[in-house]
Amino acid sequence: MRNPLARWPAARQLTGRDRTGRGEAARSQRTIELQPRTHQADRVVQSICPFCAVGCGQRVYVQNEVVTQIEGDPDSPISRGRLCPKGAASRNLVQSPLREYRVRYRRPYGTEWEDLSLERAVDMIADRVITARAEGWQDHDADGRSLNRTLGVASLGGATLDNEENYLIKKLFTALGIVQVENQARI
Amino acid sequence: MTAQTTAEGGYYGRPVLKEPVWKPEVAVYFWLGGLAGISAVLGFAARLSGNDRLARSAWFTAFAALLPCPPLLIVDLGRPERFYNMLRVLKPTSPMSMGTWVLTAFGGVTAAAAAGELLGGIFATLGRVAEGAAALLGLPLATYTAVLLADTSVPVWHHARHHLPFVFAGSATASAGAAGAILTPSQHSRPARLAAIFGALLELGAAFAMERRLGPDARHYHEGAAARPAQAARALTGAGAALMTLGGRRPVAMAAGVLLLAGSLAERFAVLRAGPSSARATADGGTVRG
Amino acid sequence: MAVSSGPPPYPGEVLVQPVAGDEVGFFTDSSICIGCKACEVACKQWNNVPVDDIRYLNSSYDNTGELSANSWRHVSFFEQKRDGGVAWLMNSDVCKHCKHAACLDVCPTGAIFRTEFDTVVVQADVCNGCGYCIPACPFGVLTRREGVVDQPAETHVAQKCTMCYDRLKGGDEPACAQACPTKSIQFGPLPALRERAQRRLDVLHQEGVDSARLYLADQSDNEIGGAGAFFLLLDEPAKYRYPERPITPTKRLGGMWLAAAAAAAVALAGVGAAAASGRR
Amino acid sequence: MGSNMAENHPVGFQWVMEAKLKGAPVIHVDPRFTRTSANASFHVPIRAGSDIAFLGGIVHHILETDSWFKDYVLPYTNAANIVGEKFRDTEDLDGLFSGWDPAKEGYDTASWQFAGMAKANSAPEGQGSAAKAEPSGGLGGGLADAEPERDETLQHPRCVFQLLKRHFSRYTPEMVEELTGVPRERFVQVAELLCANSGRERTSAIVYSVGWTQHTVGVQLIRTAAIIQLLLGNIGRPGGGIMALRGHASIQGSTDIPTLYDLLPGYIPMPHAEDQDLQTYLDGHVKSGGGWARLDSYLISLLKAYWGEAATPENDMNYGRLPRIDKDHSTYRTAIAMLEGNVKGYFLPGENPAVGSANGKLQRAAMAQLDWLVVRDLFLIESATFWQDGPEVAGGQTRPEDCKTEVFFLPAAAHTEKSGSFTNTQRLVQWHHQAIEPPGDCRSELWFYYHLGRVIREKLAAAKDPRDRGILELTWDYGASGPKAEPSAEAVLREINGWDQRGRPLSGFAELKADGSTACGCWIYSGIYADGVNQAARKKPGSEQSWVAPEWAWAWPANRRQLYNRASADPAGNPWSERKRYVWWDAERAEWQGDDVPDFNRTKEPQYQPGEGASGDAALSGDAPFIMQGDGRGWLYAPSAVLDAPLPPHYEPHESPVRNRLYEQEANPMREIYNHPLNPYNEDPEKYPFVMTTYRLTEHHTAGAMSRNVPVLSELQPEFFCEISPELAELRGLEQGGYAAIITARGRIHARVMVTDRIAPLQVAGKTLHQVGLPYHWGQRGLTRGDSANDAFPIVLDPNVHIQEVKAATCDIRAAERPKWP
Repeated sequence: MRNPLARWPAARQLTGRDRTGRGEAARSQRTIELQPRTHQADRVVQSICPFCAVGCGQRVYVQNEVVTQIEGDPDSPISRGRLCPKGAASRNLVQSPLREYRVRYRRPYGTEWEDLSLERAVDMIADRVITARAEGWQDHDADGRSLNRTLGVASLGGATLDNEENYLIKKLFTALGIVQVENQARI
Repeated sequence: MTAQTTAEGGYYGRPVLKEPVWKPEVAVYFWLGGLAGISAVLGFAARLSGNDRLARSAWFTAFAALLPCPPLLIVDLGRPERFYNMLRVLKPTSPMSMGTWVLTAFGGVTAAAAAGELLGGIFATLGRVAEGAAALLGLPLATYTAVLLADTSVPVWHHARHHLPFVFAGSATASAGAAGAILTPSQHSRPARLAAIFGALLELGAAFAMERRLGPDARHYHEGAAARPAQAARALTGAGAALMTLGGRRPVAMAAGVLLLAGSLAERFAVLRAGPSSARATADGGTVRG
Repeated sequence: MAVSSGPPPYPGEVLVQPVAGDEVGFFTDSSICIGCKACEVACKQWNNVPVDDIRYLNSSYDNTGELSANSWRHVSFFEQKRDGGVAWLMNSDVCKHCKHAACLDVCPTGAIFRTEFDTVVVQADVCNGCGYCIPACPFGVLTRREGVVDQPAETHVAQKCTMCYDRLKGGDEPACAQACPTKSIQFGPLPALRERAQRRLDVLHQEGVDSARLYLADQSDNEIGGAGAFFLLLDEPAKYRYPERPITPTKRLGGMWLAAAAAAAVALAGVGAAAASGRR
Repeated sequence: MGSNMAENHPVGFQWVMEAKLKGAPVIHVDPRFTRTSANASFHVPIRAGSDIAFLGGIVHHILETDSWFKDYVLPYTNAANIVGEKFRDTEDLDGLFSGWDPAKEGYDTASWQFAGMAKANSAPEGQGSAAKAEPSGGLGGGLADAEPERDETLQHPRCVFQLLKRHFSRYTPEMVEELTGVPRERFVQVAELLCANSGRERTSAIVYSVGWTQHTVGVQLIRTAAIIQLLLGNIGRPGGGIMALRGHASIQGSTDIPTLYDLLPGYIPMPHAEDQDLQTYLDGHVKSGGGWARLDSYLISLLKAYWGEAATPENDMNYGRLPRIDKDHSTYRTAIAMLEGNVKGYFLPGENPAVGSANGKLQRAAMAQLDWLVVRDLFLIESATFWQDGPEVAGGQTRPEDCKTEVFFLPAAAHTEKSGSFTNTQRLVQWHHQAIEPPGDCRSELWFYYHLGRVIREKLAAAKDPRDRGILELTWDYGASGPKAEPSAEAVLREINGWDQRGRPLSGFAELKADGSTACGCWIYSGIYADGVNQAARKKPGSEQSWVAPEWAWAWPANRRQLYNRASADPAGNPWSERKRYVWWDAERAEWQGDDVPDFNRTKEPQYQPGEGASGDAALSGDAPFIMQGDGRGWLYAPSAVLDAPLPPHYEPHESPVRNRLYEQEANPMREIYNHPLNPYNEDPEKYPFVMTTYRLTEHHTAGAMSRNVPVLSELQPEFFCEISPELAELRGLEQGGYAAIITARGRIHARVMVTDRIAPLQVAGKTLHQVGLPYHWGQRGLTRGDSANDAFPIVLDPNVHIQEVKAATCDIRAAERPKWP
């Protein structure tokens, strides 16, 4: 397109096949160069939809370390590339404007959230687990049978956690004697 | 009680068509474009007939009416800064595209004509040629706007597609004649007055025929947003035309001219406003017909 | 050339892939639509169509309402009492990509153009928001995108379904068709889709679903010259916000210009006669 | 039934739609006409909470019309077993079975056992000092060593078949109509279709979801379905089965590798206070026959996975480090314990009980009694902000400055920001790969719990208390690496899979040993890392494989895609029909063959009979497909493993406007009631005359965190509404699009009114019964806000699994002003 006139669609109309200016002559440069953004992705990662338990395959497209598209994975024999509205909304989920990216802390009787570093939060939680565990500790029952447990701490987990995550939760809490470990699966 | 508004009103009473989004500026443009276009015709006709005084007022009117047109059109765009894209293509299928080109060309030749008038000499001759070209372009400028509206799916416009150009042509002629009558001393203004009366009769007659053609859809001129301008158009144009027949004296002609100009503007408002009402009334899906 | 994923859901039907130069489109079979709205979301996600207004519409499960610049797919829902029971009809509406497209004809900037896939696309970078296409469309598909601030480049311009033009160029099927869980939305070469739709209709009629009909599958009942998106409906078109007999206003443009010319001639004659009479 | 598959599992529903297009009748039984009903062959409106009556009617129909699959039922089920003479049915005791102990509010199941047998050794009763018996983990039914008496002619009056007949004898079409509101013709049509589409040539599937589990009779409901499917020969066969459509990405995984109080990984029961040492535990739980006979190797391998070198035969494999349970520690019981001030700290990783659990008000009040609360989520959910903007704060009953709870909100990583596996509803373990690094403070649960454990271990490192030995001896090294020190999920998966003494990944649970030479974090998942390969991450395209697609991901156990698929062949090992062939005995190669991995000992011939004293798999004959059952048979009659009935009776929901027409006993006698001022029940049916039920919408996800915070979903269903019939609207003066208050003893919630013919009034017991539908996705936060439907429901639970009854309760409904929330 060295000839500037050739960039003018009206001129292309007169010189090309598209006389009425309703087809190729009317295209803008952007239109001519348009490609699906998925083709510019740095990588495509196979994933699984985080919503219901059908387990539809997803493809996650990443460009410049940003997820640019999540769509159905045609390879999946479960879903054959299809997604429901929730699955199709996965990118909107992980990039929701309402998502929180920082630790929030609310002190007892506080009226507002406060900032807290992640490291400090984990440290404080560890202290509290140790204390609450001790407070609720039950070595034996009334009959002298070993209970080896605490009722001071409880957990209720969602069912969008990975198996590996559940495994660690159960392992850690069991080793700490925490028995009130529950899950959405009960609900 | 239940949600089945679908049974009687199509889909929850939702119109099939979307309402046109054009703002009042567009009605003013339609009016000014018509005024400018037919004024050019009047100016050229007056020139040919040797009525230079009338020709001068008519050309003044054409030029003055033309000036606000581009800004009015640009203001109505969603993206005014892209107005120049109107000249990207030359689309015979798009009345708006054709109209834009006509308006552009009309602007050019009208400016040339004005320059000729001012500069004189050799330029005066060129100005005469430009006047001829402007008069030729003035005709489509005054009528393409009717095609623009007719070339939509809005029933009240599309079904009136053979009448609207006459309404617009009549209205434009009435307004151009009226302007001429106002700006020209009585002894020179008779053609303008006659043109005004002719235009008014054409407008009123065409509008009457249009409503008959529209049948039930004509209700959009009698109720809703278009009703008042439509009434005003009929009344102003009728009164203006009647008064213009007595226009031998200039104050009378001026009063009649003002009435006719107002009537012409009201007509454009009436037609423009009838569109959204008509689009809204397409909920049952059956009223959109060829 | 874009490919369509997944087999058609009907027994005995095979997947037909488009080849270069084919006109492609959508066949939307409302008789197998489950009303999940995956099409709406997949479309929004792919095309970055904004969420403009979160409000309850009081119309069954439909809170989208209609197609617009911010809704390129729209699933309609309506409930009916039928044979003592109840029916709930759902259908995913979309731009029809008319073969004779009024919006495209009237567009003064060339923003709307016909692609190599025979689809109709608005170029958001060209459109100046003149609004002409809005009343031109016989299906009320187009509006201008207003009131959305996060994508300023694409506001105040007309927007509608592009049939995922970029995806088609890259060889991918449109996002809605890919997502559709039941393949109510089927993408492919139009002639094959039309034949498939006819067979599907025959099956439904054999099953006694007399209300089933095809809409826009051929040119007999409309002037749009055939559609790039056609439908199998289970009730009359009006129930789905469709015109019974859609028109293409530009088909009659010649007549309109003639009328304008005649009107201009009358005006010319009138003015000329007036001028001549004034010579006295 | 009990499922709204098109709406809640739309992509799974593609297979139902294709089956329908191929001619399969699809029947939807549901209180509401939903998007599933709209796409079914037909819809059967039913009174919420009357499903057992409906299913019992089908059992009655099958037996009455002799439509049961004799060649299947006789060998594969316990139909011929003879029950002990002390057994009394609900027909004898007006809704109770023999063994009822009013004081314990539970059954002594001794009289439920088969003749000629001791008590089933897995029977859970008598476990410790709990007021009520606890179910025994996930163990299938076990039987004592002796063979029960059988009558292969099925004529013995006390044989299971005859008991079944008698038990359901009054579940006639007329009674079904009385109880469920389903016209008898419609009901018979369903029953006939089901029978016509079952047998050698055809199979039928039953699909359920929480529409069945969320009842005080949830387990019995599913039991009834199991009886139907066993009688019709629809279990273990392609196109058959009972499919639980689960609602969350890895909710199946959450029970397999459980975060549940009563289970260890792989459905191993949590040790009870009675089980003081390993031997006592094993003596109490190991079955002589079937897959559970090897529980010792599963448990000991788990202990080795937990404690590695520290678990030795000398210290009982560290069994003593496991905490013991002695009563219900389920989530609702824990909420009550919180109210009583007995719980100090609470973790909520990805869960929102303030909205998602029954009686939200009680949940919020309970959390307000905690010392501290840790919420991990993508969004600031209602359970994190109840102190700030909960309904009680908005309503002025409490103030933020009065709430003592210290709250930590830690942002979580999304599924795209971490690797790991989800187990879907069909036991398919599918790996999802990390796409990008989690932003900001967002971290995976793996990261959080790993580092929490690491820090706790560091802090306790110097501790001398014996109780800290368990945490300190724990193996806790998962290759945390990278800028964020993220543990490796694959390392965890390797541990779940297990290894032998040389560290070689196990190829399957068959390799597990009870001598401490193998370690395995979850025996049913063993093989998922066979050959050192992450089998869950296999992504061979479905189009390049057989229809079973065995090379896509990995299914437990042993990559078997359909459980008990030995039943797809007849006792002699031949397919029941060519049309329905799936797994069969290949006599030439002397092994089981098929489209799927046989869920059976591959080389056990169909004619095999166990010898005297055989145990484990060897104790099961070659025609016993149900290999996890102690006797290898499908249980029409369940003498153990369920607490509240060996045969399912229809009980009314805890709150019901209708009296039980079948028995004097109104509701499940063992249902769990929590009398607490914050948990009042509707007592007067006159005052609360309507039935209400909760459900989900396609456009939202469960308690809403993952959809109300997502713009493209919020706009699709932007307001909490209730669905009512035009008749009820007329009765109460409610207007389409107006607002209503749903009134219960728990208080009022407000909803937009959707008047629709899709929720028709029913004729039940001669009266018109109105139902109110309530989607439960809304809460006080997000892009679309509204009252939470769960605030209207009380806590009352199924005794077997402690799941709440939110699918049927009573209410009143009145016109109301526009509420403050939306």
